[in-house]
Amino acid sequence: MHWWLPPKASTFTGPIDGLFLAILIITGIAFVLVEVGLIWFVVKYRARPGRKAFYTHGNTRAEVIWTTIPAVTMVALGLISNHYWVQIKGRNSIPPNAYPIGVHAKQFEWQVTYPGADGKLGTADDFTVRNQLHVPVGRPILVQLSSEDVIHSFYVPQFRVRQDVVPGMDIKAWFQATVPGTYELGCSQLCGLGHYRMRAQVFVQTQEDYDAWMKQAAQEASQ
Amino acid sequence: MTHAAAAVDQMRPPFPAERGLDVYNKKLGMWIFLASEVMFFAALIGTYIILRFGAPGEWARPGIVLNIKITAFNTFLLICSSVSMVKAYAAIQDGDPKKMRFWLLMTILGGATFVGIQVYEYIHLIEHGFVPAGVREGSELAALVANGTLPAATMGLYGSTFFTMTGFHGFHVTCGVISMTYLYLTKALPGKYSKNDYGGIETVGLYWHFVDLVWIILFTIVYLI
Amino acid sequence: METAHKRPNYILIWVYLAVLTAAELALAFELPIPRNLKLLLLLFLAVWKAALVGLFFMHLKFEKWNLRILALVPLPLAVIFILAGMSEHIW
Amino acid sequence: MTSVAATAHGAHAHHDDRSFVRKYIFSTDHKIIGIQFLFVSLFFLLVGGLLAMQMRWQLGFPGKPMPGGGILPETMAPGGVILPEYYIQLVTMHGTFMIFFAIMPLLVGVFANFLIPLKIGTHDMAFPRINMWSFWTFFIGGLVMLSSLFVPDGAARAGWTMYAPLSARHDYSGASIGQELWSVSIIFVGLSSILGSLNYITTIINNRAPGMTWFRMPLSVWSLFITAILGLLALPVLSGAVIMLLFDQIIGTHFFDPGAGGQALLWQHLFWFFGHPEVYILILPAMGMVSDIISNGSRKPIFGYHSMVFAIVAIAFLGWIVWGHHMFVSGMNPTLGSSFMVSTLVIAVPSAVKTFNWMGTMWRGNLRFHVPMLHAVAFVAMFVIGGLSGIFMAATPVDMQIHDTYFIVAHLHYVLFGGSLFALFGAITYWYPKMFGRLMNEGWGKVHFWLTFIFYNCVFFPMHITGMAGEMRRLYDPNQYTFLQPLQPIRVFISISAFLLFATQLIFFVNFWWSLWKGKKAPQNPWEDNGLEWSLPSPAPHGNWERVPNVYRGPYEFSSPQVAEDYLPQYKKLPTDREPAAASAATH
Ligand code: HEA
Ligand code: HEA
Ligand code: CUA
Ligand SMILES: [Cu+2]
Repeated sequence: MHWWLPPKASTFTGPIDGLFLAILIITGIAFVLVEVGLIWFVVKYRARPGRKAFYTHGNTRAEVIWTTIPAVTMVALGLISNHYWVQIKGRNSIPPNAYPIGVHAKQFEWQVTYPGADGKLGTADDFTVRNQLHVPVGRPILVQLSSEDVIHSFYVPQFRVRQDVVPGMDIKAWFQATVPGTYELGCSQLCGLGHYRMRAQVFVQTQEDYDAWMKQAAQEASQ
Repeated sequence: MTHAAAAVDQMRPPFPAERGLDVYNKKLGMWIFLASEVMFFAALIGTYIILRFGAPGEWARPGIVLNIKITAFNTFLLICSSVSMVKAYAAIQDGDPKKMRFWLLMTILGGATFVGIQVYEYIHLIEHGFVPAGVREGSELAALVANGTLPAATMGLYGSTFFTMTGFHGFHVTCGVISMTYLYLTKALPGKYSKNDYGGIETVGLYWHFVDLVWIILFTIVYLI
Repeated sequence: METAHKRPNYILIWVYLAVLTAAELALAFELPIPRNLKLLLLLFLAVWKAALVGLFFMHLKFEKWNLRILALVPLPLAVIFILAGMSEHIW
Repeated sequence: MTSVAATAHGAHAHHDDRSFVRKYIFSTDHKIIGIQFLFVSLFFLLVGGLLAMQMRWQLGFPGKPMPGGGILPETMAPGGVILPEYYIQLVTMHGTFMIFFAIMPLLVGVFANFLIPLKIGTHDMAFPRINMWSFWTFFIGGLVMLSSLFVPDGAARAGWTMYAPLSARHDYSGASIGQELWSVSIIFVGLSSILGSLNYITTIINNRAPGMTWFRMPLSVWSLFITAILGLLALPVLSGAVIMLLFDQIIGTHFFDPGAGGQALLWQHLFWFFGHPEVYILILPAMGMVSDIISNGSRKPIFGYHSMVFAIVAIAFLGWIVWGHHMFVSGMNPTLGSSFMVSTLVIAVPSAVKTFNWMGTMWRGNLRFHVPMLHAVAFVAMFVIGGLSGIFMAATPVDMQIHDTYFIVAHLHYVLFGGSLFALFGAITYWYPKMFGRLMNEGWGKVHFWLTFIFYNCVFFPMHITGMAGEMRRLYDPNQYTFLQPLQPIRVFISISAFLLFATQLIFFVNFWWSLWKGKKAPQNPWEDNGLEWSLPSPAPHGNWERVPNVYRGPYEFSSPQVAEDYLPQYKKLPTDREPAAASAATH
């Protein structure tokens, strides 16, 4: 059992976990300030017979302070987040050398199409495998998402990548895995009664392993 | 333009703190209701605009499916009924209930005719094969789709948005006709409206003009563009 | 009961509306101009007509500013919504 | 102090000769309508809670027969074992009942109706008959929704957000009548809200008592006013959207059907364009009533009244331009995502103003911890947790990881239960005497408060952790995923806490009913408060005042040096006070 974000296995983990931590610190300060303040006031100012409360309608200076500080913090946070957002999801964020993989979602399975030997989708040597996503490590992967029926969502927690798969739209997402291993691809958008079991295995392999696997899988698929 | 004293409002304290909006409750209530109606039609019209903007292909050119002539006449009719409504309002402001009754009746007739023509138009369209789901198979319009006069890819959206928008507009007109008839029978005929009390006429008038206004927008974006 | 403002000439507004409608029809079906220009002109005419109805028939022109604001509040919201929905298709 | 109560109806044996039906069923009295809303929506709260318990059973003990589940039909839970299709119905109906039929009517239906005329000093709503219809359309909507649980192929099952095309096509969701009934029911709810809102707005604008200027209105009234505007403008959008959804379901239109050019994301835009203002509908009234209660409990004027008002307005306004934060990873234009992120983050600012002003109100106060005050302080403490977790999700890159996980579930329960529901427990206890003429039991109220506070945190705080670990929402059985299996002990802990939480609510239930008949008779002003409603006897009589009281000051004059006692009602005339200007409605 662990108490933090899932293990890190892609290049997005750096900025996203970093931002998460930063926000945790900011909100943590606000949290402590408020909760400790409340408890303190509750204890200190509880009613005592014969005492009258301090009659005041407010204090402009205090209010200005606690308006500006959050405002400045939030704008700064917005700018920083946006910086990473543009790198992760922005229009031109997909690295040009990204390796394309087609992912077609349907109730309730993932159909993964590999580009075959030529490294291009939409050619004759493409082949499709159910519920198995193999990717080479250390290389940007471009997933081209399409859906057969309803909205699904492509989610690999260890990669910090999530993208809804919307019927009628061609959506591209990208990521770059950094640690070889086996992970799980989940569907994180309610898509019907089988939503909970719409999962696939993700294999992050070294380039050689991947190439070997692909050769074999292509052969199996063509039979 | 105030006549708070005219439509004496039981709910209103004899001397209000501030004079609120200085508009009697019924009228204020109607304006507020119209604000929500704007949002309702914004949802329908917005949907139409967004769907058409992002449609997977050309939209059917105006005038092929829909009968523009008869609808243009209908538009004119609604404009007329709007002016007759405002004439009724002006008449009662001047203290002329007879004239008011006449104009109110004209408004009702205009509105009812509008609805009648729209029903006729719907029947006609459906006969030709234009339905909310798009184009009915084997119909006259299906032939036009087949020969390329109408774009197959967007006819489904066309049907959905057309019937929903005009249908809900028609529903609003019908409600207007019903409430005006009700007021005509229970208030106007018994002579309950006067120079000093015409809140009902003004309020229903506001609704009626709003419905007209919506039609003006709908006519342009649905029939002409 | 005050009628401080002069009552607008309703018949004149009616004529305006009728003429503008005729203009719209002519514009839509007779005038050989580029589609986008046509679209813009048509929308302009529609808004013009709507404004006439709002200002004179619904006598917004003669109401106090706070009632006018009430009437106008929803419009920017609607516009924001439509623009956001459309932006989906311009990227 | 000769209070205005002397002029109240009740004071001179007012003869109320309306028949029982007119008085309690088809009543047009705003107080009765508020009470009708109270009973019906508390019932729906209970329904929502029962659905949650079944969900928690499945999540804590997947595949085990549920105790008492044997009575459920085969199509839902054969032998008491919950089926996947039943689980998603549970999620959907739990969210739907809680949002549309419990919290929203409790806050708006009950308290807007009950409080607005009493607090601004008028006899009733501007349009009492429309007000009655607002209740009955809500009631019909509720019955329709309830009935959908019993139709053969089951209730709606696409989440309370009803994402299309899952919701639009029966072959995708596997439910037909249930889905349609959901749409129909929501149309009724929309109508009810619009009718109510239009009443509240008109009443507040036009029917305030003499001297009740805008900036002498209690914050509860301010927040209900702004909420009504949100409801007025947001619900029609939902109605429009749901009508289109219904058409897609029954007459074959293609609004949300990508196969024929419709757009799946369009539904989300429409839904959240309504949905985000909706969540502020669910929190603003709570904030307003909490402000009243905290000021009362602290015996101090509210800190920064004007900025509290502007913060309400700012939250409401910003609420219209943030809806896209629910759609960051939906495939929406990422540039749009950036602007939605910024506007969302900015909402922290007015929320900060509110939070710190509540604390400022308590600072150097003379705090009385009556039951409503306990709930109000808990509201502040818990809402802040929910609000702060909102900041994580507002940051787009972080949302990519936590969207649609239990982190979101934790957030929404912290703001909705920790926020709205705590405020409601407080508010119900606070105004109970004015509604029913009796006080709720203080001791049991405190027991209920503390147990709720503890178990509530045990239920929802751990959800942050499972969410961070990646546990997705709306999963029938998270153990399908190997990386979620180690979290099962947490889920068991949550479930057990949830059962205890539910059991604790029975204390409230019993207290509520018991006090109706056996509670201590309430004095006129049990909390020593300043609002106009306390100038009336408890319960407040039909028609409220014979002649509405004059208002001489703002609503929060606690511990004013002008008087010996530590409160100074709005309606109390001091020798130095002048009568409010008797502006005649007829003068222009
Ligand atoms: C009462 C209801 C309510 C309220 C008030 C809020 C308030 C907020 N919500 Fe929440 N939200 C919901 C109900 C609510 N929400 C629901 C039901 C969902 C899920 C819907 C679904 O998918 O089913 C949701 C989902 C949701 C999402 C989508 C998540 C996702 O699906 O991926 C986001 C994203 O931005 C979000 C953000 C916020 C923010 C920023 C606020 C802000 O308003 C909070 C502001 C408050 C504070 C920040 C705390 C007080 C301030 C201070 C103590 C000052 C100091 C603070 C700082 C300097 C940071 N909410
Ligand atoms: C205000 C709203 C509200 C409230 C109070 C609750 C209360 C609870 N919720 Fe819920 N929840 C939602 C709103 C709410 N929820 C929403 C919107 C969703 C998203 C739905 C979706 O995904 O579509 C959700 C989803 C949701 C999930 C996620 C399911 C999933 O994604 O798979 C879970 C899981 O544990 C859960 C659990 C609970 C529990 C254990 C409670 C407990 O707190 C319940 C305790 C019981 C009560 C509060 C009832 C007490 C009764 C009374 C007090 C009545 C007294 C009567 C009289 C006096 C007459 N909720
Ligand atoms: Cu596919 Cu959930
Ligand atoms: Cu939101």
